[in-house]
Amino acid sequence: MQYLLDQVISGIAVGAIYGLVAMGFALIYKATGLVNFAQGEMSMITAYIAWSIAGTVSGNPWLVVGGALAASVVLGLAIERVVMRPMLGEPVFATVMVTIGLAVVLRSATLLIWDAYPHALDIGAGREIVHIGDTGVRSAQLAVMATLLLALGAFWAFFRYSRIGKAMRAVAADERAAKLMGISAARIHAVAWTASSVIAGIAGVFSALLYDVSPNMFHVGLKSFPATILGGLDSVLGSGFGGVIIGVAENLAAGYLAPSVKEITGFIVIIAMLMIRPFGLFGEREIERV
Amino acid sequence: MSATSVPAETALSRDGPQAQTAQARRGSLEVRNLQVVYGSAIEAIRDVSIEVEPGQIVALLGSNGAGKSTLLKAISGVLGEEEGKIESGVISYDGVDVTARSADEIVRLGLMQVPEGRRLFAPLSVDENLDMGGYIADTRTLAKRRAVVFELFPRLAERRRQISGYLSGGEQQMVAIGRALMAGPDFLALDEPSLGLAPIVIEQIYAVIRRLNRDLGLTVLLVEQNAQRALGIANYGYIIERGRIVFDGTAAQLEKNADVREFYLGVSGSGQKSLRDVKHYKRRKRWLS
Amino acid sequence: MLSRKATIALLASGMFAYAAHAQQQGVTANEILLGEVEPLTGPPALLGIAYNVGTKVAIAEANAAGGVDGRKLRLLTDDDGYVPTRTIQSVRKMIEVDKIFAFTSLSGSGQGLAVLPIVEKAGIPAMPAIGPVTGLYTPPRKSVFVVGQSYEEGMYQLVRHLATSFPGKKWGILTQDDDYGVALRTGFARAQQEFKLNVVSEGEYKKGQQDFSSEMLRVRSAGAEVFMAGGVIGENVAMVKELEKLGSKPVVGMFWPGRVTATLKLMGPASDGIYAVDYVDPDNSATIAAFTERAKKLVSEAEVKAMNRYTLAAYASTKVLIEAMRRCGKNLTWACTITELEKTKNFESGVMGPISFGPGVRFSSQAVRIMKADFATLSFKPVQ
Amino acid sequence: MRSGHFKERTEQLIVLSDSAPVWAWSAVLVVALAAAPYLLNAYLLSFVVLILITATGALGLHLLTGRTGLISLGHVGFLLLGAYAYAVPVAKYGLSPFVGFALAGTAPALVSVLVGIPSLRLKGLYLAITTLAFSFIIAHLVLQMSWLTNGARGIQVPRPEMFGISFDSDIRFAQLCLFVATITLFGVLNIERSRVGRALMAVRDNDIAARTMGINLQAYKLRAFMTSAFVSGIAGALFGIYLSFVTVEGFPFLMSIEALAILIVGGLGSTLGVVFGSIFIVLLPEVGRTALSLLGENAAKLFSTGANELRSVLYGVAIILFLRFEPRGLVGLWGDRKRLWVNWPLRF
Repeated sequence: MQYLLDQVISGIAVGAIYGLVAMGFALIYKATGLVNFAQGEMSMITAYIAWSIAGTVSGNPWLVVGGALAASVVLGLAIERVVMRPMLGEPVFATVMVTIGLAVVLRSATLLIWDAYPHALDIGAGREIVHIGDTGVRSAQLAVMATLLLALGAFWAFFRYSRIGKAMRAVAADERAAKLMGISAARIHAVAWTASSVIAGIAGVFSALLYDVSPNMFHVGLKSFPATILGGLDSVLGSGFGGVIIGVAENLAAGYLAPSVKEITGFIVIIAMLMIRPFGLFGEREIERV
Repeated sequence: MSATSVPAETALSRDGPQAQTAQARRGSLEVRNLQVVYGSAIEAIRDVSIEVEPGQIVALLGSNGAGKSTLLKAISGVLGEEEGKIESGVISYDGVDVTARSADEIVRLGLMQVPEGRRLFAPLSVDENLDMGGYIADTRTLAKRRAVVFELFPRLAERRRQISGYLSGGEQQMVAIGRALMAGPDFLALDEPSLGLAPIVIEQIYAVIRRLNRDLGLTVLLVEQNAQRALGIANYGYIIERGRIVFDGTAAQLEKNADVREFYLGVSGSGQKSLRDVKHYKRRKRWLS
Repeated sequence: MLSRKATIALLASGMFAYAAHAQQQGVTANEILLGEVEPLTGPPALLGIAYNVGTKVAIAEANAAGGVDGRKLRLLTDDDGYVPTRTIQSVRKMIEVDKIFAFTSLSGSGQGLAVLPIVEKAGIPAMPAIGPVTGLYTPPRKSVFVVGQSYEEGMYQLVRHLATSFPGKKWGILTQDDDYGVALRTGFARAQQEFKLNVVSEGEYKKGQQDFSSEMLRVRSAGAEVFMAGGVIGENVAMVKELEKLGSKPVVGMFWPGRVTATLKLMGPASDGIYAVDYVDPDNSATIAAFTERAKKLVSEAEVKAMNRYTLAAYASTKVLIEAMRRCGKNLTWACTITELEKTKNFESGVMGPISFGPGVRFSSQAVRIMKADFATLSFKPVQ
Repeated sequence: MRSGHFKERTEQLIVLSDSAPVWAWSAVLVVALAAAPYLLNAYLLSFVVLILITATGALGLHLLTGRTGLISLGHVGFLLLGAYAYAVPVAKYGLSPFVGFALAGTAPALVSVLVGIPSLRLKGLYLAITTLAFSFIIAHLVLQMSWLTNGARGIQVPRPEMFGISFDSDIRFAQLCLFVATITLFGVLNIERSRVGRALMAVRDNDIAARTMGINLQAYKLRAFMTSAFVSGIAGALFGIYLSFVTVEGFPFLMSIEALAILIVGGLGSTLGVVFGSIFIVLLPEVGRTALSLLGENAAKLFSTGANELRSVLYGVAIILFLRFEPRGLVGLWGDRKRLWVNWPLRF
């Protein structure tokens, strides 16, 4: 029983990271209709920036977090403005390919600027071991779970109540009609990219706290992708939950079956789910009236 | 219905009644010698000039593919979507050159379009669709305008929380018009509002259009295939064929014209159409352009 | 038409490359061209860059001493990003276009195996030493010489040491799902049989994995008292930190690719007392200190910083090659170099045990040493 | 260059080409490619071989994604299967290469049915994801079934000997690849102008409308999957032989992405584009290498150990810039040139 509990709790902690990255995927998909293949790389870059800041301010957690957030905002805005906006109105395929090119650039730039060694992100917090009953978790694990909950709440309110959130849904539904309403798609895209970059960055920093910064970090993008599909490509909140489900499923598969199954658990879960609901657990079924 | 029209006018205009009376009426549109090309190869519109005066209802008639929707897209600044480009010509709205303006700037100037096929935000509720129409307005104004829209279309008030994609075609058209009104426009361009609707629903929609024009002073540019219906409420009309204006005149003139009667209103002079007549008309059209 | 133009261009350059060549390729009156292919980009750059520095040190040293029979050595380096197709392209290019004299590296183990047929056919001397897997030297290829030790043997020695030091314990092992992992497991299996180990937890993980929570929970719940961490760097770090979190303190053993200072820094105090195995000398030994001092004079500061155990592997392997070339003197040919390499007996590189080849022996099996991590000095110290 | 040429009859539209110059140039190209192995050095030849194999594999994907509109993010799975389906019987059990190639085509084709069946329900990206998932599961199974596949150890693959010809030399192997690539190209062109090909295009452009026109969607989608997998499997086998060593690691996920990149860079939906795209993507890293080496040793020193990463950055930037300025791909660029020629100086 304790074993199961341990597996589930650590699964949720991993899943929370997947969830955050997955929300970033869904956010961009919803606003722009694109799958951003550079999501994991964006997360990695922010983590590296956080590490650089941590090295110069000798581990003041607030400075590091603040700096990383600012960096992720700049990164998101810059990518949207410099790379994505010129592609506005071009075929979706070509635009998705651009994000793949972007991924290559960011990945190599990380190694160009920093190095190939893994490094510990030390912000003077996050590594303490906290005991919940008999289960030991690191404080950063608790923090990432709380952050996911917070992000879920924040995005729920954003889409429901904020004008820009509703406009984002409108753009997702019909971009030209949204234009006719005076909604500037470019602005919505900028908001989506920035928000996505910020949550990816947060996930990156947590991941760095828990597993060090390393040039392998971009894998989190591919790992989180099933979560987005599980939750529904266009469902930001669903993707967040999807991450947790995948995280727990992975841990249970590795814990009870064999560690080697872990890698494909997420994919098996989504194939099974797509057989039942072809548009994701929380995705919106395309409304087609003929 | 007419009893509530006064507050409606107050709420819908962007500057309130004072401004409305103080200034000259807004909502004039002038398109001069417009040429639009798609994909730098296909010419969709050539040398088109139309003029809409404030407070008028102007009908733009034409068959499928004549260039009606292209003209509206050019006016609203959304041509770029399909690789369309204005090669030459000028569009001015209320004396402002809007040829190169972006869609949101044009909306801010008070020109709203109700696109062909409604194009609602299907997964959004009716209320949220209306909110999006008033994207450029502030919250207080939105509440007032929403009341007006619900007054014009009581049905929408009942359905305000429903997902708009699941509404009937008529209701969707109401949402589309209501959504446009939320921006508080002076000028409304409607692209085939009767398309695919039952006659009784068309009747209702047209009643509202007339009311918007008469009671609220909105200028209306009505793009239609349904010529009879459109000329029934229009002051003036243009006929566009293969990207060119081939005929224009007051509604009465248009209705009297033999060719228009024959090809747009389905009334033949002799009662029988002969091939020779068609050829004659085609030649005339070419000559006119 | 593009393809037509490209074809013409290719034709032209192809004929160009067919220009006649005089003596052994890569050797001119005052220069000898060497080449190496290794990952210089992406995460595996960690070992590629360090290896490259080792080769450079060996070459700089030889050049400082007047070169090989008056000829200066020059190194050509190509990045393959650890992708076999690119390794093949690079190796072909170096042989056919750049006309190098010999290879000082053929990238990692899988990449090395992929290019082996090309190298063998060309007959060019090659010294792959990044991933000295068995397939590189069994069966022996005439021109391919491997300095190092197989992962299988290294693992066997490590397990043997731990099995005798900690008899009667329960064992756990987690390895990577690639050829490196298979090799470790094979070595482990041999020791397991020999010492009748009680293995309670086994598993594989996907290369590049970050989170090891479920695996380590498994290891703990199985009650493993000796745990073999079969990762490279990041994976071993994650495993050890996870065990720390779980409050589980088994004896941990790990392998040479992870035997770098960075590992200890990342693991923190939990790294203290971890066992490791390697065939190059320990970090704090006098030989390595001397090597580092020499290297500082020969390569840039950034390159000194990039050094790790792979630098030593490269240095030793390249030094053997240069020595063989030197013995050939004026008559510097592939045939002579291969013969001289074959004659290598107890050559002292200064950073590992003596190196020897022989007729039909293309593998210099280096003695391994068991080491133990010392967190206080961030180094691995030999046991006993 | 011909101008003002219009196709007025169906026969003209579906014939491979009705233009004598096109046939003539194609013949020149084939002769040039056939002669290339004798004229090029092994290094340049290896690019030709790589382009031919890549083009074959990409043509497989093209049938599925370019022609039928079903996006696959997991085509590397078919390549991997093809490579193993060849390597296991030939290298491990000493069977004839003919058996190997036959299996390299049929095994992926059969497995593709398993992937194809879900595709009947899924659309767009959701389908793309199942193919992605599938490629990971295939890789996993190959690693697990080590009794058959040698697991992570991989299989050494010798060059084949068929029709009494040994393909051991680079020249012979290049000819084999040329032969396969040419057959595939003609096959794909032929499928396109057949009933099946037009049906596939109809599925791509509007599957609901296609269904109403009596096209059996499920059957056609499955057929597209199977043909695509078959062709890719053969390419996988060739790639395995080229590598001389088949492992899961030799077929990274990135290859799926690169295959898509080829289609998009070439111009989605165009068969000619696949050929252009393959050449572009295979040679692009080499261009970066040359560009950097032109900058000379100083540049290399300036970036020290980072020079190679810089090249990688340039590779990414080149892709981005290319798509930014020519989103319709190389074929679009080609078409522009042609149109300019035909229409000049009258634009409309």
